[in-house]
Amino acid sequence: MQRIGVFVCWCGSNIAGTVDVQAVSEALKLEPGVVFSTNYQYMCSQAGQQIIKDAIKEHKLTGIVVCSCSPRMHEATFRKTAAAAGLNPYMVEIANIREQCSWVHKDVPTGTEKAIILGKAAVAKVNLNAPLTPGESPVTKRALVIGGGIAGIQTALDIADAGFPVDIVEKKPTIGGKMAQLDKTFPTLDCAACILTPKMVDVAQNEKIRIFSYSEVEEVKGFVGNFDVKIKKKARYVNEDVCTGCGACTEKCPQKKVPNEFNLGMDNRRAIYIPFAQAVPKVATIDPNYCTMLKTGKCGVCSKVCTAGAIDYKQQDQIIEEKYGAIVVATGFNPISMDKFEEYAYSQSKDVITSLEFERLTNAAGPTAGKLLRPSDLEHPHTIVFVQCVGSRCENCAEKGKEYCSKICCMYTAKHAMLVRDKYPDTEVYVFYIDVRTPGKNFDEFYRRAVEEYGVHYIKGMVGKVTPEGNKLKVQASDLIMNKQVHIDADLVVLAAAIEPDKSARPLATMLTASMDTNDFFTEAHPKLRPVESPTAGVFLSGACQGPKDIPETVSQAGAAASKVIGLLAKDKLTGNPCIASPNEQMCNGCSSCERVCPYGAITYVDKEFRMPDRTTLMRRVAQVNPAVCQGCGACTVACPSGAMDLRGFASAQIIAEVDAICK
Amino acid sequence: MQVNEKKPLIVAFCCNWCSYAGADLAGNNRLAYPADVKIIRVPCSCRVNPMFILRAFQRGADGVIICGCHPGDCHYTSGNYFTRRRMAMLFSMLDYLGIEKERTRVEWVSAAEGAKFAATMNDFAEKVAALGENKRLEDLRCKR
Amino acid sequence: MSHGNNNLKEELLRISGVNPKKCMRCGKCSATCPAYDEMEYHPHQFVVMVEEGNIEPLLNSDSLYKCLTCFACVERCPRGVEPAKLVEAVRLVATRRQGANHLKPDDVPGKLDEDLPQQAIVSAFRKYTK
Amino acid sequence: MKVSYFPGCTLKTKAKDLDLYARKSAEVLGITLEEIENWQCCGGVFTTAKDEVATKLSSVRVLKAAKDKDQALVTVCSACHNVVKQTNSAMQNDKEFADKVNRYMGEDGGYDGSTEVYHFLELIRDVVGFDKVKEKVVNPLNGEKIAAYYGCLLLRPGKVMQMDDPENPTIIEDLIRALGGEPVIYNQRNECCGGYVVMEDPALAESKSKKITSNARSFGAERMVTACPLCKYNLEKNGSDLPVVYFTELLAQALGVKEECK
Repeated sequence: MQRIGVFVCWCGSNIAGTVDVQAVSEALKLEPGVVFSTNYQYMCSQAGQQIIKDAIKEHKLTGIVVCSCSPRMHEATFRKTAAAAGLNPYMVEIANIREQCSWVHKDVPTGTEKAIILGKAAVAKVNLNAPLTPGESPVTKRALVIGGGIAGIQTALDIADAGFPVDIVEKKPTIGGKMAQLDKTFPTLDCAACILTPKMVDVAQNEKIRIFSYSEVEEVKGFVGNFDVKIKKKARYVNEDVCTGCGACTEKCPQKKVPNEFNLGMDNRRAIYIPFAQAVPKVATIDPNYCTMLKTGKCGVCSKVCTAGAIDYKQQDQIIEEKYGAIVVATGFNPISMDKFEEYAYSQSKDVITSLEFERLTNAAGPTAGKLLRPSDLEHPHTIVFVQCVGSRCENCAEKGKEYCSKICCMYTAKHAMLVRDKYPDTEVYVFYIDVRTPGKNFDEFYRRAVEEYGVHYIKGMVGKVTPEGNKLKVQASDLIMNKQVHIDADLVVLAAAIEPDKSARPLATMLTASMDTNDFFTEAHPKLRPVESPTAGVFLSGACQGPKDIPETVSQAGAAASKVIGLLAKDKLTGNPCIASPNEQMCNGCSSCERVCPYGAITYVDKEFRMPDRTTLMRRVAQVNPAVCQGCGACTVACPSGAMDLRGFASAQIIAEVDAICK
Repeated sequence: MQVNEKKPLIVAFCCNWCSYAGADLAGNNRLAYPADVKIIRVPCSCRVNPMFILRAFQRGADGVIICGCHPGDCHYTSGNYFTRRRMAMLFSMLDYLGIEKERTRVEWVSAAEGAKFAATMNDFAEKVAALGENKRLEDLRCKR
Repeated sequence: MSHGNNNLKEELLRISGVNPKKCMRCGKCSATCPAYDEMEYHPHQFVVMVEEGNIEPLLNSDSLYKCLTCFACVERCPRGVEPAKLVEAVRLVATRRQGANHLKPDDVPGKLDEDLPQQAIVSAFRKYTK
Repeated sequence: MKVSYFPGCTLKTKAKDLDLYARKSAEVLGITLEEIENWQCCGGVFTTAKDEVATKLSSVRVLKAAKDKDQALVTVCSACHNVVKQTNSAMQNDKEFADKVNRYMGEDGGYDGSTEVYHFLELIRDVVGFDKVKEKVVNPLNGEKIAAYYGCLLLRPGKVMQMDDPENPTIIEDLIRALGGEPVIYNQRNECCGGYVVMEDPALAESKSKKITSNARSFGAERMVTACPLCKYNLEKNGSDLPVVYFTELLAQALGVKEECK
C-alpha cells in the first residue's frame, strides 16, 4: 500500500477563488492510501516546495498528488521537489484544478466538487504508480538550420561560435532570404545589404558551417539528440566546387526572358543565373524550366564560355544523409498573393505593386537601379498611395486574407513614405491606415517624423477601389476623420500585403512532428516561457516561421534559439522519457501486432527461453522495446491482443483507476 | 424535454500534446464549459484502449469523448489515425449495443484551439444531457 | 457605452443577421460605396450607430433610399460585417411603419418612360414599400 | 440536355431580345430550355431580411418546379438569377427560414434547396464548355473590342453567387474570346450602375452609369455587353456612346442565328 501525500495549491485566488481548497484537501484525506493532506497558497514557491519535502520525509510518503495548475506548467517542478526529498520523481501526479477547473467554472460548489473528483482520480492513479528510471541516449553534436534568411544565418553563426558544427539548408540558390531583397531597414534606415551581406560572408567563411543551398529537407527521423535527416540537394547543373562565380555564363546565356524572382518578376534574368551580386554561395544555377540545353539538348553556350569547366548538364539530384542533435526551423515568410484583392486592381495595372516590390523599385540593385519609376511607363510617379492592412486583420481567414496583424507593415510603410518624400520632395504621399501600430523602440518617433518632418499624408480609412484609367489610378477611399469619401488620382499604389509562413513549413512540420497553429505558424512550447522551442524536443524556432517579426526581433529570437541548441549540444547524454512501452513477456505471444503499429520501429523480437511448470524449457518469440527509440505514444498497447504490452506511467490499470474514480 | 436533474457524467480523454494543451488554453482564456466534463490525460489519443471507454460506460458515464491532434499533426506521426479507425469500429459496435451515437465522439483539437475545445465540450455536453442518463451498459455491481 | 434604443437595435440585428461588433472601424465599406456622396449617413456609420442603439436618425434619413444594394460593402468588408444588410433592415423597419411607404403608387406614372423595364418598378416597390 | 428555364417578367416585355437570343443559341449548343409553367415574377430584389418570407415564395415555387422535373434551373436575367440563387441558398442554409417557407408551401409540398441553379453563362461555361462554343461559331466577332459589364447582381454576394471571382471575373470575357472578340478588361465592370434607384434618383443612376461607360471607353471598348435589362436600360438612357447589347445577342450573332430571331 502506498503512503500518499496530497498538496492542494490555492494559486493565490486563481484556484482558491472558485475552489474551496480546504474542502478539497479534507475530502482527499479520506481516500485510500492518503496519509497526509494539506493546502497552501503557492505550492510552486520555495515555501510550498519545502512543505512537500518535509511531508515526504516526515510521513514517509511513497507517492504524492499535487492539485494545482496544469502538469504542462509545473509537473517538472514538483518532480524535482520529490527527487530532492529522495522520492522517485515519477511517483508524482498532478490534478489539474486550475486550467481545467477553477478557470473554466464559475461557482464554488461546482468547482470544489470537480476538483475533488480530479484529485481522487490522481490519487487512484498514484496508488498504482511505480518508480521509474529514465534511460540515457547520446547526443550528436551537430545542428541543422532549415532556412538561410537572417534568422537561419544568425542562429547558425551563434551555434558555430560556440564550437558546434552547423549545416544550413536553403531551398533557394543563395542564402540571404527576404532581408537581401530589402533596401533600407526601419527605424534607423540602415542599408539592409550593408548589414546582411557581411554576415553572409561570415557564414561562408566559418569552418563550422556548411551551406546546402538549392536543397530541401526530405525526411526527418529519430528524436532529440539523434535526428537522422535526409537532405535533397537539387541538381543545379553547375559544379559548386569548381564554379568561381565569375558570371560569364550569365551574360552569354541566350535565354534572356526568365522572370527574375529576386526582383519579383519586375525584370528578367537568364536561364543560368546568380540571384544577386553578393550571393552566397556565389555560384551559378541553371533553371531547368527555361534552359534550352536541358529542354532540347541544343545550346550549350554556358558550357563553352565557362573556363572553369563547371557546367554539368548531367548533374542529378543528390540525397545527403546526416545525423543531428538539434534542428532549428527558420523557414520565414512570404507576402500573401493579391489574387483575392482585385478591388485594388493588382493584376490589372503594373502600377499597383506590393510593398516588397516597392523595396526592389527603390533598391540600387533593383530593376530601376534605385530610381523610383512606375513599372508601366518608367515615369517618375508624383502621387503615391500606400494602402495598409491588405489581407491582414481579416475575419474570414480561409477565403481572403489572414486574421492576424502582420506587424511589420506599419513601420515599413512609414519608412517607404518617408524615403519617397526625402528623395523626391515633389511627390505627394498618402498612407491609408486603420491603426498605426508602432510598439517598438524608436518606432513611434519614426512614424511621427514621417508625418511631421516629411509631410506624409496619413489618412484614417481604407481604400475601397482602385480603378486604372488612362495613365492614372483612380483611388476611392474613405477619410473617417473628415467623414468624407476621398478620390485621389495616383500614379502608383503600394499594397502592404499581409505576410504568411512559407508554404514549405507545413510539410516540414509534419516531418518534424512539430505543431502549427491554424495559420501555419509553428507553435512554441510555451507562448511566454519557452518562445523559441517547439513542443517537440530538439526542434527550435527562429524568426518569422513562428509569427510575424521584424529584423531585430528575428535576430534576437535567432540568438535565443541558438543558445537553446548550444545548451542541448553541450550535453554528452540526454535523459530519456521513462514513460515507455514495456511488454509482459509471460503474456506476449510474439504475434507482431505491436511491431506493425510502432511509428518508430522501436519494437523488435527475440527468442527467449521460458521455464514451464513441468520443468521443461520452451523457446518463445517475444517483443522487446528499445528504450532509446520508444517515444511512449502507446499505440502498441492497444494493438496488443493479449494485453501484454503496457505503457509505463500511463498503464492500463492506472487509466482504468482514473476512469473508476471519475465515474463513482 | 429533459426532466432528469442528475448532471451528466462525461469522460474526456485528451492527448498530451494537442488537446490537453487546447484544454489548458481554454482555461487560460477562461472559456467556460460544463463541469460535467472530466479530463484524463493520455500521451496520445492512440493510447485510449476501447476497454477504457467500455469501462467508463459500465461505471455510469453518460458520454465519452476522445480528443487528439488533427490528422497529420500527431506528435507521434500516426497515432491519431489509429484512433480514428479504432473508434469508428468501437462506436459502431456501441451503436449496435444501443449506446446512442451522440454519446461518443472523436474530435481533433490542436494546442491552439482553446476556443474549439470549449465549444466542442459545450456542444457535446449539451447533446449528452439531452439524451438523459445512460443505463445501457451500466454495471450495477460497480455501484457503491 | 450603449445609450440608445436597445429594443430597436435587437430587432435590427435579428432581421439583418449582422453582428456590428465585428466591425474594426476601417471604413472600407464607405470607401467602396458608390452612393457615398448622396448619403447623409454612410455605411460605416450605419454599423456604428446601430451598435450604439442610435437608430432614430437613421430611420429618418434619406440615406436609406440612396443605398444601391450593390453589395460592394458586403463583398469587400475585411471583417464580414455586411453593412448593406443592416441598411436594408433599417429601411424595412422604416417602411413597415404605418403609412411610411416611401414610394406611392400614384407617384409611379410620373417616373415612367417608354423604355423603362418593369423590373425597375417591381424592385422599387419591393425596396421602398410595404 | 434539357433544363428548366425561368425567363422572368422583363424578358417577356422590354427585354424580349435577351430571351429570344438565349433560346435560339441554346438550341445550337444542344440545350433545350423548357420554360417553367405558370411562373411568377421573382420579385426583382432579394431582400436580405431574415423575416421576409412571403416575398421569396415565388422563387421557391420556381425552384421546386425544376426540382419536380429533376432538372437544373437556368436564368438569363441577372436580377432574376440573383434573387433565385440567393433564395435557394437561404433554403439550404437557413433552417429557420426554410421551415417557415415550407409551412407556406402547403399542399405544393416542401422544398429542400437541392435544385442546381445556373445562370445561362454558367451553363455555357460549365456544361457546354467554351471550347465547344468556339467550334460552333460561324460569324466570329473579328477581334471587336468588347467590354463586359457584370454589374453587381451576377457576382455579389460572392459567397452565395459563386459564379466567378467577384473582384476579377472572367466568365463573360472568356465567352467574348470564344466568339472571336477581344475582351476589354476595365476596372469598373463590377461596379453598380445604380439600376435600382433609376426611378428614385435618376441623377445618381446617371452619374454611376457614366463612370462605368467612360472607364470602358478609356480602355478602348467598341461595344458593351451585359446580362441585365436594367443595366442595359440605365447605361443606354444615360448617354452611353457605346452600344450596349445583351450577351445573348452577341452569342446569337456569332452562332449565326441572330437573323432567325427577328
